[in-house]
Amino acid sequence: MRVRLRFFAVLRERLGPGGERSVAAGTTVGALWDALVAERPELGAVRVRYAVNERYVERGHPLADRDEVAFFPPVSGGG
Amino acid sequence: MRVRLRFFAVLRERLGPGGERSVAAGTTVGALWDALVAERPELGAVRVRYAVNERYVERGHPLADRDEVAFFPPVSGGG
Amino acid sequence: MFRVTKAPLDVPRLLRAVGDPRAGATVVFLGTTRRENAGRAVVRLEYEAYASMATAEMRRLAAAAARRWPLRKVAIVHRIGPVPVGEASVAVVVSAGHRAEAFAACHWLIDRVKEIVPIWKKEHFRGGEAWIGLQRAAAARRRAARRGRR
Amino acid sequence: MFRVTKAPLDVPRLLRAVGDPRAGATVVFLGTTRRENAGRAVVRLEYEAYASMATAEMRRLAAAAARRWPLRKVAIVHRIGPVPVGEASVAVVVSAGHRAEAFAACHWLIDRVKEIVPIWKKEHFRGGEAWIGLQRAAAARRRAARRGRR
Repeated sequence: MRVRLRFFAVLRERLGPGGERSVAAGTTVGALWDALVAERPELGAVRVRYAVNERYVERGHPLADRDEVAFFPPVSGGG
Repeated sequence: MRVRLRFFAVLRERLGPGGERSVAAGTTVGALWDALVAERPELGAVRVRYAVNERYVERGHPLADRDEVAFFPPVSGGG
Repeated sequence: MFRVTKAPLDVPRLLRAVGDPRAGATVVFLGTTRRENAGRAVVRLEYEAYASMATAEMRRLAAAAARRWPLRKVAIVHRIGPVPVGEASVAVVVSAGHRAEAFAACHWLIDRVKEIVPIWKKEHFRGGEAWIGLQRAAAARRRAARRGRR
Repeated sequence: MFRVTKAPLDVPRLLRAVGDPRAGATVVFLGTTRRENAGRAVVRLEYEAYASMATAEMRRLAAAAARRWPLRKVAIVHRIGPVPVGEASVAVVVSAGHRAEAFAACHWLIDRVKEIVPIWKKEHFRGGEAWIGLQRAAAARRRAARRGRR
């Protein structure tokens, strides 16, 4: 199945804005992040938060086909 | 000695904006109010607050020549 | 900025008045009379002030708030004369380094403004008019009397 | 009104957005970056948002606040892109029947906005630039490590 990746802030600077990616059925958002870190070990230092279809999820959240999966660091808006 | 009287809100409606008045030396603001109530007994129903020279004072505050003495009901500004 | 004014409240101007490069937080309170107050349909309001003492009390309150919290700037403005229902009659604006102080001071200030600043509201409603302070005092006396009877 | 925008925050427009004849109190919070932050002279700021999720989170927070307090209306707007030092980057505006609710909800909302809404600040200061969330997380880890060593 295919998901859409989105990266923000320091992750966008390092990985670009995102794109499409194939993942095995049943992959969790945490396993997908671990796969990304395996490709780019320097990402391991970033504390990451996960959102699927514009809602926060935990690492164990299973992905579905066509999900929009966002990875980003702790937020810092608000003035 | 002479003091300047000022009335506000319902007291202004009943007594007018104020004016000059002669009082005996040593008169307190409470005694002055009692004298006003003696002249206009219907004022006795109004809960009154006292200010002298733009500061709140208690009944026992002694008046001085040229003081500006204000009488008014509980405030109700603020929206 | 501490004043009573017949003009509608100008919030952008108030914000400029409390602007400060060391302020990270600005909190604004606006008080507006509701169309329905205590079951009466309010048609019009009129505020009267002891203007010179009102601005003096506003300054004293702002100084007291600045002793209690680390603030940058404070502005308090109250409308007088007729105020249409739905338009704000009072604004309290506080800037501070951080938001907790700005919120606490703004809330404290509007509570004190309502207790202390010599301004009176007359409500014109369908079927009559009433000075609000008197009423509140009378209601408080009635409540106290009821408590006394129990 | 819930949005991220490149335009300066328009407070009069936000006030119109929360206008309601049953509102007696309106509280506005404005957050501004100070010129000095953690000892650095801040020159410029830049905010980035996950815009669609940010507005969705703003709506969810407003709905949560409206369950918790009796509110009339809520507006939340955050600037993105470059923001000059001294201009507000975020506004939270709450109208309610009474002031205690308006203050409590506005304070709660800005706390939650800072924790939850996916927006990131990059500070450009003399001598460098830094994403602020990362730093806060790193500082928190360092503090935790120091506590661990004691």
